[in-house]
Amino acid sequence: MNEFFSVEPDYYLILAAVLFTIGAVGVLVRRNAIVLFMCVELMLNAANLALVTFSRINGDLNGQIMAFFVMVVAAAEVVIGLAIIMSIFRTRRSASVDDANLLKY
Amino acid sequence: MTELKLPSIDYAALAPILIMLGAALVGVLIEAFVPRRLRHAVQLGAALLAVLAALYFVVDNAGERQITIGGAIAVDGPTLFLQGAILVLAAMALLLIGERSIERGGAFVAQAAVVAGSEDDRRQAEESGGATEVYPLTTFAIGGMLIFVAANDLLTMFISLEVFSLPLYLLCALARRRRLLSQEAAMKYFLLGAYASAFFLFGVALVYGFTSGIPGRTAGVDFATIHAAVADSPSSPVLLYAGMALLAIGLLFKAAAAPFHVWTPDVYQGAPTPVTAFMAACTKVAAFGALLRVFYVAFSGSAWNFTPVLGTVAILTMLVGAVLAVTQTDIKRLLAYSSIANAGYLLVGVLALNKEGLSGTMFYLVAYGFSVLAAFAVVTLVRDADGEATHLSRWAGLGRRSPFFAALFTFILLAFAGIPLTSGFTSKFAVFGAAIEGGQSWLVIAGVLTSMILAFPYLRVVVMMWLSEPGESTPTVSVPGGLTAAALMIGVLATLVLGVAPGPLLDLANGAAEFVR
Amino acid sequence: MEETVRYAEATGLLGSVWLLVAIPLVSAAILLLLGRRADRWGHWLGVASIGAAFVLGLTYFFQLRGLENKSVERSLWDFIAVGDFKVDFGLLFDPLAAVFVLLITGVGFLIHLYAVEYMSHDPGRRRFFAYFNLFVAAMLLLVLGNNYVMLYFGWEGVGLASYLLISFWYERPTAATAGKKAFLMNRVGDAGLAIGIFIMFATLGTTQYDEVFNGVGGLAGGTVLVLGLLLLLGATGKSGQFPLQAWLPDAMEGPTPVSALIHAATMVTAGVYLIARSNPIFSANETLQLVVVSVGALTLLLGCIIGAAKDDIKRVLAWSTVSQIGYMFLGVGLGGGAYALAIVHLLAHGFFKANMFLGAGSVMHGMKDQVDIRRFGGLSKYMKITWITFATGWLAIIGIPPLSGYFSKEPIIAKAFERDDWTAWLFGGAAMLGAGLTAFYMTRLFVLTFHGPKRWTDDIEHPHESPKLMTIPLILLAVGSVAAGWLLSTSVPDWLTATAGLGGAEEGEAHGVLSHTVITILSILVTLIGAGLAWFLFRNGTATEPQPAGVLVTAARKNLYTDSFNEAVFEKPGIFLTRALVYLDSRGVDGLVNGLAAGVGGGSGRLRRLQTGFVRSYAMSILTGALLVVAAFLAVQAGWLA
Amino acid sequence: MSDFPFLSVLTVAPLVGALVVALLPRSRPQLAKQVAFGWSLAVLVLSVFMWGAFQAGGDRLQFRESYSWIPQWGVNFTFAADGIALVMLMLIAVLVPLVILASWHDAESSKRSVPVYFALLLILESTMIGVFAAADVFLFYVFFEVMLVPMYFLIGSFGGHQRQYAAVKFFLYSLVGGLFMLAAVIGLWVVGGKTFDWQALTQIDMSTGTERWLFLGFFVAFAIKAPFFPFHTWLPDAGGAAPAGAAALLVGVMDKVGTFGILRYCLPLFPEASKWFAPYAIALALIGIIYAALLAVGQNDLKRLVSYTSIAHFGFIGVGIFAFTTQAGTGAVLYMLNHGLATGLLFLVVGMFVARRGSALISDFGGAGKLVPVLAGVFFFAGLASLALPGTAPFISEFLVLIGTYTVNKPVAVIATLGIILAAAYVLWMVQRTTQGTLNPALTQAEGMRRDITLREKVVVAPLIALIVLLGFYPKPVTDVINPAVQATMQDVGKSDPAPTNGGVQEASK
Repeated sequence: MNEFFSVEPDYYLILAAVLFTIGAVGVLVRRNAIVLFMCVELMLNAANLALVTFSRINGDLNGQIMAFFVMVVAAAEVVIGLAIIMSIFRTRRSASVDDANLLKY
Repeated sequence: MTELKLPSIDYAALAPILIMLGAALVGVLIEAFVPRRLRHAVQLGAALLAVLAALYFVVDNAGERQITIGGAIAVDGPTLFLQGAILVLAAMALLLIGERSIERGGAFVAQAAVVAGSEDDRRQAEESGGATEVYPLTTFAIGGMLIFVAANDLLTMFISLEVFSLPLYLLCALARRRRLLSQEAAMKYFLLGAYASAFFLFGVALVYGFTSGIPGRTAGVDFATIHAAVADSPSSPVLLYAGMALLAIGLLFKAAAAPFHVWTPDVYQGAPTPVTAFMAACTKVAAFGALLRVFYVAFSGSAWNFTPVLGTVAILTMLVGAVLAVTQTDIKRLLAYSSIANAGYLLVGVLALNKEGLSGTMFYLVAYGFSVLAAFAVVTLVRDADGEATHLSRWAGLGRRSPFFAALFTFILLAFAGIPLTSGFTSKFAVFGAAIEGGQSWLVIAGVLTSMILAFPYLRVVVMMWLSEPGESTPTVSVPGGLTAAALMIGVLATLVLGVAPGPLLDLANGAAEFVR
Repeated sequence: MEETVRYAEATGLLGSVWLLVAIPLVSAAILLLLGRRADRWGHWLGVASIGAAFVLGLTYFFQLRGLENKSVERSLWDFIAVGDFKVDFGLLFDPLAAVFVLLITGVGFLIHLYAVEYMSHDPGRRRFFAYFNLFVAAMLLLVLGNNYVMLYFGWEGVGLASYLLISFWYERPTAATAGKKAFLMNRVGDAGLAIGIFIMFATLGTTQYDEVFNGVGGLAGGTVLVLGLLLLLGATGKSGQFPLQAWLPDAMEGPTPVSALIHAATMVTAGVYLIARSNPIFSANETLQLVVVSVGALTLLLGCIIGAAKDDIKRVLAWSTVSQIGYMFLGVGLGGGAYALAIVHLLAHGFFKANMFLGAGSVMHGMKDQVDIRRFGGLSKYMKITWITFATGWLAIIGIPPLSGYFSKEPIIAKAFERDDWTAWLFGGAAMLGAGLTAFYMTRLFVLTFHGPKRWTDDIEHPHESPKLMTIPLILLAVGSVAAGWLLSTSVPDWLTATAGLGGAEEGEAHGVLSHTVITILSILVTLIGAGLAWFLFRNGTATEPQPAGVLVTAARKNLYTDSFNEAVFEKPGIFLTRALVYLDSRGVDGLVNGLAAGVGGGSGRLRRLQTGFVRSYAMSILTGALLVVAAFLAVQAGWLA
Repeated sequence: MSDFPFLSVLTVAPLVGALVVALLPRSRPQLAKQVAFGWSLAVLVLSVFMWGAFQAGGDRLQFRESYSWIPQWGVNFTFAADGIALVMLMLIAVLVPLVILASWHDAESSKRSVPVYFALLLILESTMIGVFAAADVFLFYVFFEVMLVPMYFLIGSFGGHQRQYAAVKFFLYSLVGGLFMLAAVIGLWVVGGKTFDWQALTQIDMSTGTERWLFLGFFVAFAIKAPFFPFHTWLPDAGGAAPAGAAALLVGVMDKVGTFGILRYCLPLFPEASKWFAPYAIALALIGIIYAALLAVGQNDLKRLVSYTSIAHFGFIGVGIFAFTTQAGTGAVLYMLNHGLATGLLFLVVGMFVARRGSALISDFGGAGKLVPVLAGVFFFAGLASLALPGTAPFISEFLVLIGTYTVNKPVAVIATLGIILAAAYVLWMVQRTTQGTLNPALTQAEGMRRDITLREKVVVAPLIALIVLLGFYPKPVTDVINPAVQATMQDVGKSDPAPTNGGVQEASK
């Protein structure tokens, strides 16, 4: 491993971890479905960041390639997610996930 | 930079996957160009045809052992076995999805965009034919599953996970009746599924980081690299174990293992029953196929480390599934908890970590898939004016009203309870035997204890059907259309045959139980 | 090991000795299986079968007399053969058995005959005879078996017959209860006998009489003692001896012929038979003999005292039976020559007690089934035959020479005085006292029934003598009561010495604490005093209602509180225990099972609530799970777990 | 004749019969009954031939047949019978026709399908035969579990008061035991090198710990099945709720699978563990004898009472098995047969009473002997057999158990002997409250009580009474069959009978 990069990439990794945590906790604390979903996207991007960082550390391109794939997948996920959230919103006139509470116990 | 080397691609080995994905695209085209009244027949025909064609190539590939398309896909015994299983079960699920004679227009909403509960919605529920988009969605999902069980690196696995999950999220939202529940199920499934796949992805990143610096290899997320890294990577093992844990979480979520099972009852209950059946059978196969490959191929070097953790998860899963099933009042929820408990039994098989465990788990997946499809097929038949009557109290005295279907369902329940001469028994035997052989007796004992608890809810349904007097509100059992009848009979027969003569399938599973590395 | 007991194989006519058991058994089976179809002639079949058995018995008896070795056995088939445990279905015909056979079939025949008339108005007469025949068959098996298992077989068989006959009028709750009580108390004794048999097998590997007797000498004293005590327990149960005497008086709920045959003449003497038969065991241990003697002495006094306070004619006779069998126990307990004396008394008692029971039956027959002696009186004028025959029985039992009781009882008393330490005074005194008490209560019974003023209930106008079919057996038994004593006491002891194990034990002239002549005079004197006192007290009848009485009489009326004891110590705690266990089983054992199920259900119900339906709480669950799994992985990796 | 595949034919035949009966139209109940009865008679005839072909003292396991089933797991359809199994098979063959005959009108009153009832009885017969005939542990387990299903429906669909609760309890309780056994079966299979063949498994070595755990797995299943204290509480409920015929089979035969299993599987497969656990097993059995007998005294329901008596009897069987002597073992097996006959008879007669009165509560009877004297007589006889009176078959077995136990364990035998006193108490108390005493006026109102035993009922009870008496006087044909099997089992355990402590008498005198 290169001496020059020995410290700096770790900061990115820490950032990725922090972002991931923010996302993960955000899902718990926010009510709006859209925001929830954004939090999940944040987690995906945290992973992307980690991938790219590792790619940089390892000195190969695999991580960066993966990041591209993830972005595409995330985009597809957005489409599906928004479609579902929208259809619920149209019925309920609410984007709060706590209102969708018929299925339980 | 060396010169660009194109990876070799064995198209024959990939044929099943390609066929399914192609069929899905064709389905989209059909949706665009075929007249509305023909669409249903054409879509169903095309989807079934594609499944059969894919199945043909799976059979044709028997004995194949190779890693192709640049190490992304492994075609080997488990892959082919599980692909075959997914295809057969998916074909049955398609039969259920395609059924339109029980209810006018089938189980699916005509236009998902119609506001639930509105006047339009009521009209569509009464009159319109169901959406035919379900077929391309289903075929996409099947295609994704086929890749998922064959994926030989974590990226492919992640992508295929999304490929089969995203259509499923949508399918869940498409129920014709009780649309609020359906949409809620879809939203929950989607949010939690996305959440879990984010964990998975972060796990991928960590494992990728762990693979750096192995002598003679570049970093990567293909299983061979990971396997090598587990053996001698200079990186911090924290990366490995945190990554492995996060990967496991993503997969256990799909497999519905506790405490990642929380979505299961809600989604199983809210989703249209044919979709529930499809998820219960095929998703389970796919999820465990991936679990097997990840833990048998990539991480087998650290088995000593993950078995206690996953073993605890298995016990928790069995316990949660069994205990919570006891007080369920909705048949679909009950089957959901049963499915959770079964995930626990499957994990026991996985954790045997030997050849018997592999073949036993695969056997279990097939056997369980058949039974659970048949069970949900019966659920689609028990109806009243408002659609399916899923509350258990409504099933009282069903045995008097329609002894034949009640008998079939009873048989399925006995199979779930693990009574001999049903596939439920042979499959439990297979995984428990493997686990004892693998030195995991504690899991078997937990499995046995939870089986005792789990027998009670099944028996309660039997009591309801046979020993209670029929009430005023006992629903009728619709005469099934040919499609449902076919799916139901196949499921029941398979449950019986695999219980009485499991030999051939065992041979098949044993023969297939070796991963290519 | 020295062989002292050896039986010859039965040959010739004696080979068919099994017919003795088979004939009554087949007759009983026919009567039961044919049902009402046999109602018209069934009783005659019953009588005939016993008659045939009696004739056969006589024939065998004379055959046996002609043999040199007066003991023959006949093995019919392997009853049980498992490993080393082999039991013959085998019969032994020896002098002791022969004597019993004749008693059972002879007296039995007379009582059968009597019952034909006595039961003639009862719709269940056929059933009665079936049971009666069954009893005879079982009793014969008891005395004829050549091993202890056969004895046990017959032992329980007579218990069954006794039960059936006591509760013959099963629609009467008292009869049903009495039958049950008899069976249960007998079973207590039977259990003792059974364990005794286990000991024989465990120590000697056999239950055949000859092998047991030959082997008993080699046993440790303690083993013999325990074995003997267990056999004694069996004997006390069957013979109504202390501490298992309580059932016998209640057994009088059965028809009177039953009381005569089973609960006076034959079955209740089975205990005496058992001890006599097992004399090699009992003779082998002095402590054992002492216990037997004590039981006999205690019971004979107990019976006398309670008998003196009873007003029910049959119960007085029943307690008298208890008391008389006490004498027999005393006799067999004394050992040596007294075995034979006990048997003689047993036989004599069979005659006079059967005589008196049938007499009592005859009285009841004439008095509309009245049993209260306070409601009799002056019957001598109305029932001449009954009166005279009963008188012979009365004189016989109290031991007036030359009637049979004198010849049979007096030697036992004498024998009791022959012990060579202070116990001679104890047991001899008890026997002597018993003689006086016997004279008292029997005279009381006799006087109150046949003499003195009439105290009849209003519905009785003309008591009548019983028909011939009833009086003829009475007369014959009366003859027996008069004559049997002398005949038996001169012949039976010699005859019995040929019984394997019984002979050879006779020692030379014994030296008692009193001379025989003194004892004879004393006993007659005591008898006369007792009888005279009773005659004097009751010559003018007695009150027809219960009178307040002293402590002793009250206690005697209440069976000396033995029943209360049983009730307080066994019955009440038993009922309580049963109830407690029923509660424990449903609440405790089953409650645990149901509780477990309820616990799972409750847990399930509570856990269900965790599935709140909020997607964010689900996410929370996943995140927590994820953290735990990651933490666990890291912990395992760091070596903190596992 | 001995080459004839008796056991597989016997197993399959009733199943075929059940199919035939089930397919008969619901509208022809009479035909269904006749077919079922005829079929069971055919099975009986075949069984008699099998008894004739069995060579007492020959090979331990006879009529061996083996067909491959699941070769991947080493599972075979292996049938073979030793003397113990033979006796039990015979018991089944005798009881089932009688139960069918006795249940002639039982199914009609429940408003449910008559053919189904008789089909279930035949299925039950098939599975019960299978469980005794199996010589492959897997096969045994299969029958052991499947057996529950027909009985569950017999109780649940055709039973009386509280049938749902009783059926579920029966099923779950048995299943719990079965699952413990499943774990042990799998363990045994792994330890034994992937074979289920009984004979092969008797040869394997295993560590003490393993052996004890596996023993426990099997034993719990069998103790629940038998049932031993404290696993017994399902039986009074099931026996009380089941229709009389089914109850006779439940208690008469099905529960014997428990004790049979101990003899066939626990002892030979885990001899050391058996010896180690024997004191505990004996303690349970002993408690059962006294405890259940006392409880029987306290019951007010005839069927529950009989169920409790059975628990007490199973205590005797348990003591006999774990005493490890030839006499006690043979006695225990004989007890299994005799108890089947005697308690079967008792249950059937109780059923006749219940059918007449419409109630099984003892307090609803009283003085019944006045109305139905012959039936009451048969009832009393069954009671006598139950209390093991000499002259009835159970006496021999009880005596053998006790005497065999006494030679090795005196206190146990003595305490068990107390059980015979209690047996007299519960039987006589039952008889007294039911048939004796003053006539219950309500009884005269009951239509059915005006008919004494019918011809059909006579045909039901007569063979049982005859057998009980016959075997009470001449048990040799049966003991000769049982004895070698028991001796072989004792050899497996490595126990031999103790010599008489003051022995040698036999040699000296004869």
